[in-house]
Amino acid sequence: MKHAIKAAEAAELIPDGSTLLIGGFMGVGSPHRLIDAIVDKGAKDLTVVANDTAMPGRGIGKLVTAGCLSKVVASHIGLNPETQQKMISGEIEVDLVPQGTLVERIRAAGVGLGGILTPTGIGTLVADGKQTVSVNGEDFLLEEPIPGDFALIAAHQADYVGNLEYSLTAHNFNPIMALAGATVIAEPHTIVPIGVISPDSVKTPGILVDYLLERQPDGS
Amino acid sequence: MKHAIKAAEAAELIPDGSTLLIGGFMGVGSPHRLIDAIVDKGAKDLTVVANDTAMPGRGIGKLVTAGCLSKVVASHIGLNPETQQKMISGEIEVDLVPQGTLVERIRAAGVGLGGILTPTGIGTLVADGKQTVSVNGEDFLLEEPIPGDFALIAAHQADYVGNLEYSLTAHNFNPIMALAGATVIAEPHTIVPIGVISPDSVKTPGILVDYLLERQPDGS
Amino acid sequence: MEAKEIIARRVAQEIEPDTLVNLGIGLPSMVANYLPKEVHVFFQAENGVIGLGARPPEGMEDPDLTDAGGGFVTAVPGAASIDSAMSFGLIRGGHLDMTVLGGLQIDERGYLANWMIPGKMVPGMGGAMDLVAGAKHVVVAMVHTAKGKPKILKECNLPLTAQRRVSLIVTEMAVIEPTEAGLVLKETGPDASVDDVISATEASLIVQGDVPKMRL
Amino acid sequence: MEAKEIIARRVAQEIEPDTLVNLGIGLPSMVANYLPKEVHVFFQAENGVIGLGARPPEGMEDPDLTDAGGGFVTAVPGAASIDSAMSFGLIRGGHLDMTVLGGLQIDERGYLANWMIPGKMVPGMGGAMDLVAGAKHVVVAMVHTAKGKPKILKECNLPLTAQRRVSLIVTEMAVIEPTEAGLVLKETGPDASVDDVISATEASLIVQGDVPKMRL
Repeated sequence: MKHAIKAAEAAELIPDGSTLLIGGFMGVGSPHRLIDAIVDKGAKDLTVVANDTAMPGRGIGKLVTAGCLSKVVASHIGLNPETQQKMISGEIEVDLVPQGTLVERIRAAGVGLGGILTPTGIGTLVADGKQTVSVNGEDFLLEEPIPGDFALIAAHQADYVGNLEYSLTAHNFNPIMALAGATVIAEPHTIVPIGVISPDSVKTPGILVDYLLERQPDGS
Repeated sequence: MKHAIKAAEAAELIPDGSTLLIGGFMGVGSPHRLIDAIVDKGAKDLTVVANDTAMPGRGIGKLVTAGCLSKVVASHIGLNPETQQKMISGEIEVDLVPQGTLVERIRAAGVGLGGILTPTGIGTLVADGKQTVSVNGEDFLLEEPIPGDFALIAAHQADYVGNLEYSLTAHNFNPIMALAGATVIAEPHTIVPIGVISPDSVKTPGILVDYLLERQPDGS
Repeated sequence: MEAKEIIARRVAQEIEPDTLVNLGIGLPSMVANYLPKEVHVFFQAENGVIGLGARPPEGMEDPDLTDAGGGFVTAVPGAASIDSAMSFGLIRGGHLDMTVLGGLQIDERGYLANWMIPGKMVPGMGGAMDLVAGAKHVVVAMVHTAKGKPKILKECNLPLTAQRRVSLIVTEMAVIEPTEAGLVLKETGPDASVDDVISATEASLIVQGDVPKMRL
Repeated sequence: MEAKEIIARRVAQEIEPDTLVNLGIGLPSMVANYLPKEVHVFFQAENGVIGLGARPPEGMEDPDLTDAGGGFVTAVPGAASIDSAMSFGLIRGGHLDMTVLGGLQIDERGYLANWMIPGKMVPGMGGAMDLVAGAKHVVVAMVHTAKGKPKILKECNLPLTAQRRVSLIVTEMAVIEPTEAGLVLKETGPDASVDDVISATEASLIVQGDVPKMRL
């Protein structure tokens, strides 16, 4: 059984300088209340690993605007001009990773693999400085695991032991990141009693979840 | 929309000498009607990749007894003395692979990775003759992908486009093998109209499934 | 007909029934509009759905159901939700029959550059590198020139998206197939002659016999 | 008390509340019987469930719900079905708090051999190699000797399961903790003296001060 905590309490758990894996794709399936609480707290020097930085005023974009980040590892920042400006000014270091490589590197960290061997990026800038491994005459890039100090997960529904379900395109990076955070904080839209979620519907087993955010106080 | 075929028709699709990925764990979650049809057809010289060979008279054990197999790639054959006898007599070549390595090697084939880097097996017989790759000073075994000519999948429920759901411990290798067969044949317990399975409940998207076995003719 | 419509109509003809197809955002996403009704395909949105559908009725938008550009969409009957590992597992693993992407440049080998302009625009590659490396067929849908300058070049001077020959290039002026021997001009657009195409293209084109017009 | 009961009772004391625990088939599976009621843990069956429960009521067995030995089980409220990739992802990724396995031999470094006897018994490693390589705590539960011969040896002559020091060895005669310095005798069984343990063990044991008896 988990204790439900408030967003502000969750934000307090996260020291400045931490590496955060944050779910979401252009803000869809991002843990919005957690992000707001981190902005409110005035966090500094965070590294965020996420598919993208959304756009100004939305999701991870709020962390960019508030100056909480010193580094971003993402596949795409094109729809957030602020991230691009801060990259050019040197305020934020940006590491661009192909989307499929990014999710597998996070998965590798979560499932205890030493890295991944991918054809993606061979012969491109992405290969610079990386080990190439030959398997049966074909070359693959060795891409290293990306673990997080925290994984901030948005879910559709949780039960009291922290089992999680996701909805439609709000899955995206969430189920994978839940494997790879040393501490996993889940923000569900609703919380239901044990047994409401069938074992076959669980996408993230509760044993992976360390903290569960209370449901939206106004019930929305 | 898939056409439902009979088990005997499915068995005819499989040439002697093929490599089959077969779902199941001690017969639980194995495609039993497909296996029976392959035995009835008198298939020869098959390579079976599976967690285990169940026991005589059950699941993959029937293929062992019927002399259909020339090679087995599995994590465990301990509960099938016939497999052990045929291994010792040289009738069946047996390649033993740690269970977690086996499932990830199959996944690697299915998701286009060049292999996996795992700590499992380092310093044991499993490492013999294999490449070791060092990542940040830690050694990992490079284990190569295992694709199949066919994946034979048991599912709880399918819809008309081949989306699959699995039940409890009958998931096991099935959802992963469905990614890694050049041709995928699924044997569902029931078949339901499109829309009965919610998008969020689909574990194997129908686009991975090439053939769907008709439901058990007697409805059991 | 507008250039974009020509391109989208022509690319739509490449789509085989009962396949899985990924359409990039922007111009490529227009292709879905020109698919004949009798051709059933599943569209993949790499952000997490197989069976992407049109815009939802007003007031029925679901914030948890968008395309890769963030716009509201529907899911067709028989759709499946997938996480990013499954989405890119399908792409990298060769389960995606076709991807249609935009392009900044293509070179004579058929290699594509479409993810950054150094010092100017660094949006990131998103899913493009995986799509080009992994999809069975890679179709590039783009206007033939940019501000009058050729985009099909002897050699790309922008960073490559992948070291892989794309399957087909469709512009408003031409359909071009990259092959081992070079870029083969297969069709010309409604308003372009073979000579028009050659002069709007920096790369050498292989022209074999009479080049037919696109049938749109 | 029978040897197996002593071992199972003692191992049960090692289990921390609110953890994820994998019990091997055979002797290790008996551990669940001796867990205090107030200690809530989730048991993982590596074939695909988190929240393994006891035998089902007669007539309610589900052929799709078994333990790793193939026996009918139940799922407790809050259980989760997992496929083999997730199951071993949890194991290899360090999410499994404890595994309890049987052993054929253990050497002075704390390395375990438990998956084959060359030329005699080659059952395969199943999940054992991943479990020993990946679980946070690896507890070996085994009888102290086989046919009167020590199983805790200077060096294993059977093939190793992993090149990793196990966390604890529990037999009916002793609790032994492998450390950097060697095998430390922590407790003795109800019917064994320190000298009994030493003479039934080939490996050197480190004995520090008074060694307490197991409290069962």
